[in-house]
Amino acid sequence: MDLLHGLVLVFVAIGGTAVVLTRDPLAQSIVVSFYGILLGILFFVFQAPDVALSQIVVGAVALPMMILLALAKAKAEEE
Amino acid sequence: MSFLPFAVAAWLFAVGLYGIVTSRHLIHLVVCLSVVQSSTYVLLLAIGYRTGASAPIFVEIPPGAPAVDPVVQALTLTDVVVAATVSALLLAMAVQVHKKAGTFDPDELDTLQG
Amino acid sequence: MSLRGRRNLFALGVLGFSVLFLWGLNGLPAFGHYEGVYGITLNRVAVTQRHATNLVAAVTFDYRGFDTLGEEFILFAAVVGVAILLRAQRDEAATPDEEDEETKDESRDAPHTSDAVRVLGLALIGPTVLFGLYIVAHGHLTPGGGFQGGVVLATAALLVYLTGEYVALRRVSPESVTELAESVGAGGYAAIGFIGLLTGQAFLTNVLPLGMTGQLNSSGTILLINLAVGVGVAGGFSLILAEFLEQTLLVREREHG
Amino acid sequence: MSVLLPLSVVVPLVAATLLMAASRAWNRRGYDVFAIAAAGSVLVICIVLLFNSTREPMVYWFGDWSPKDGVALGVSFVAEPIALTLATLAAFLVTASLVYSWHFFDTVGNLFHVLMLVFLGAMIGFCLTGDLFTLFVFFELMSVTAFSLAGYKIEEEGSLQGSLNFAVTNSIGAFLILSGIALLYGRTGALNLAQIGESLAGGPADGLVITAFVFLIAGYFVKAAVVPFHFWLPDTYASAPTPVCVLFAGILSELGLYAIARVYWTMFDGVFGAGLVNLRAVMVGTGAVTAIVGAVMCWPQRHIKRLLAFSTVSHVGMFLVGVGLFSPVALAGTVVYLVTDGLVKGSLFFCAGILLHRLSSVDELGCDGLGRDIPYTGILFLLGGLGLAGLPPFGTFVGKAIIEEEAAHLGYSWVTYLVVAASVLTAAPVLRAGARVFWGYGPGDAYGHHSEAEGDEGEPETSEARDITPPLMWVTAAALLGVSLVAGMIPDLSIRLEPAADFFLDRGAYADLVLRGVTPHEVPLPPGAPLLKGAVIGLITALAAVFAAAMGLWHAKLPASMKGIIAKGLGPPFGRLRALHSGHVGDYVAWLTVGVAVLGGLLAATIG
Repeated sequence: MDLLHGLVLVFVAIGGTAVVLTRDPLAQSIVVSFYGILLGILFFVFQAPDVALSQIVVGAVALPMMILLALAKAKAEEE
Repeated sequence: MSFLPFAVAAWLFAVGLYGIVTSRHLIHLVVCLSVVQSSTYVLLLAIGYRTGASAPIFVEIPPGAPAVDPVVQALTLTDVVVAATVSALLLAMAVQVHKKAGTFDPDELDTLQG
Repeated sequence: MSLRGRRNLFALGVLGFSVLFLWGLNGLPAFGHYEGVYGITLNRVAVTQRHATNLVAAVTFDYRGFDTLGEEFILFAAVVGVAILLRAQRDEAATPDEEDEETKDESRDAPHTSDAVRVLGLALIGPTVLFGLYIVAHGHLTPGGGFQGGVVLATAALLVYLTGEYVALRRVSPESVTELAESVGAGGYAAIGFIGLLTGQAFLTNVLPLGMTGQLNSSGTILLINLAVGVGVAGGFSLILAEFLEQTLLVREREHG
Repeated sequence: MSVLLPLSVVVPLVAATLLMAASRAWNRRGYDVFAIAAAGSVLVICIVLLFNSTREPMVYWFGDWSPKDGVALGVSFVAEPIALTLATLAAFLVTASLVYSWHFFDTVGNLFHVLMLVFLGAMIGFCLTGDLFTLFVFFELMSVTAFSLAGYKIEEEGSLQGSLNFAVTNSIGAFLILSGIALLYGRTGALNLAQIGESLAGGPADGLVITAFVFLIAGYFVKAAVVPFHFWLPDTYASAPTPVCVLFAGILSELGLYAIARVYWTMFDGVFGAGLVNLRAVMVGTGAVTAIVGAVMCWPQRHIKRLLAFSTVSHVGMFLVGVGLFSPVALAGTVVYLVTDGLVKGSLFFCAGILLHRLSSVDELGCDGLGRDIPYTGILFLLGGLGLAGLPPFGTFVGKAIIEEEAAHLGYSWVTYLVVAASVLTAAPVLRAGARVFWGYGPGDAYGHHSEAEGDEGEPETSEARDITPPLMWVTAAALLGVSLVAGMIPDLSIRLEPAADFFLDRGAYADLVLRGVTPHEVPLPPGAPLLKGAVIGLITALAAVFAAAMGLWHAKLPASMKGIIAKGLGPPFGRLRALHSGHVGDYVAWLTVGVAVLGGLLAATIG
């Protein structure tokens, strides 16, 4: 357990909390993207590059994109 | 200090649940669910970690050199991708609920009482 | 229940839950000192047994290949679910006689994009596809594989949309193609499993020549499965994106047309 | 023979991908025939495997990775009779549902059939696997397919909301299970059930083991819909398409309980052995609460599918009592009860589907007397109600009798009263609804108020002419009921299952088979016991249910003083219980968290 691990872990904990506390979904999609990158970094320092790669393409790109698309769709319907 | 990774996993699980319980927006709720799920990844990978060992990829290190546990990584790897499609399914449900009920707020959905 | 009542109930519950969880976590080996017999055994024998340098791929697609077959079908089922859930608008917009007409697609407005974005996007499509294929094909050697590469390939499809070539995308890869990719990926995985059965061994046995460790053409069925998964994941994610996009586009179409 | 083991899972999965790939190439009948043929062949495979496994249990290692020195490198299937009985039931119900759907709703091309086949493969994989993580993967596969099937009727707000509640709660259940798996992997470094069991047996029953156990069973409780994890179930069942309801009520909940028995007897028996008496008390108590809550909630429902949903909750409680007694005799009895009850409930759901087809509604009051034209469906429905009560010779009475007897034997003689009460309270509303809908018995304003109809569904599930019932619809309903009836007449049915149950509960024999390839020695059949007492109890239960149904129909004629007592005594607690079923997913998750905490507290206090 070195400083790097501790630091990244604390950031991940804060990131997860921030995702939950961001109540507006549009803003949340950006926060969740950052959270995905943080998790990717954590997995990288956990010596899991495979998982880190998965997490970054999915958590930082695909998931936020799907949130945005869902919101866009709902908004377009309201108008 | 060496308990920190496990504590972070527990924290993510609990805080995600808190988000779900108090959520006023179905899309927010689905994202909180993915935070709960990330707790399981952190837990699994933290368990399999070995200090000073390298990743279980034997390109630059010889076979038999100390490496972290490959099994937990295999379990997590597939789950990350699959979970995203499940999130998509949940988002699609939320979008359709919104279309029918005109709201994303679970407090305003009341067709299923008693 | 009121928000307050729910909060109070949850506060009680989560307190107990957290104490229980921490109590359980306390019984784990200290962080960094894990000595699980499964992982240690595999780290010792897997490279010689499977000629794959990326052990995670060997576990995912060989030792525990049956799990991954299940995971691939979770993806498959979720994608079918999305298609079912988002089908309504298509039915609403399309009258029966125009369903299969390609010409109809021309009227679907793609979002307006500036030329700069367009050029950049178009320029990125090629490299993205290449990068995705590389990740898929080298899964047994270096970090990556069908799951990660498949998602990258699907983002290439999204780039096509972002550059405003969605109409073109619909002509190049209509829904049936992504559906086909999805089924070929999942079904192909199972079919590779049958190779073992045909040679009289167990389902999913890695019976193909293992090749030279470290080379692209090595580790037998792991490479093939990676390709199948790559196709399946790329098809699945493209289908999801297409379904969501279809919705926004149809709404736009109704507004303008 | 062993090649059939992987095929039982791979055949439906591959068939699903072929159907998906063939989209637009075939027409509806093509999908129907292909899907029925695939499910039917899986049924045959399961039956062959079942009979084979009663002679000798079998292990199959995927990828030929048989264990070295007691370390499992790959994933195994274990074919033993209990798992295969459930797999056969799953295959039978899926086949029946597909046949029933022949005339049924306009499916979206092939997607309905695709999902049904994936669902079948998922359930069989779940039953057969001998690996903890594979159990999780197939649990997820079942769940995701079920979410999609539950939300199939997207034109209804209730259906969508129900499937969202279903998906959120069950996903949390899955994350609990995965966390439990992580804890066990951290302790034992294994994922094979037998290997984990051997590793745990040598260690202490400390916090890690208890937490892992609580997380696993809480996850399976969500799937099985045990109180207080059950809230999603009525929401989902009330609005899912009828053929899907048959599978949910007939097998899905039951598989959650199967998993509890499986993980306990392969992994935790050695380490918890000393605390078994306390564990039994917790399980039987939880089961009893579930049986009562489900039964009490069942009575006031007028939406027939929701009514059947709450009866499922109640019956799950009774199954949990059977599983939670932790004895081979009770397990054999529970399997008999669970299979026969699943068939009866499936038949009832099929009848409700016929009502939907003919009347576009399953509202008990709204359909008052409207079912007069379909008396045969009515008879099936009433027979189903009596089958739920356990009227001999329905197989349900056999299972209940054995659970009651074994419970009394282990010091829980009150279980008999519980089972009778829950059976009466769940069968009576079915009989009441049947008598009212199909024969118009009872005054129309039984509840003294006319609220808007609750059972109307936005759109009917069928598009064909509504003046006739397609024969395949009632034939499948009758077939399910018939099989349940015949099962009850097989002499010593549960006695025959006892050797299988003995093996199921023998951790050592299981580990020997899986890790060392040692076949268990044969256990002689125990002497058969007459079930006369159980038959009498079943008869009394059925009569009491008929009487209670009559009370429900004509309660306006009760003396005023009695009505006052009922209104004052039962009204408020009833109302409070109903209010808890709020349809709000946040509430459900809060209850789920409380449930985990309470279970953890109870087990920590009694075992730790």
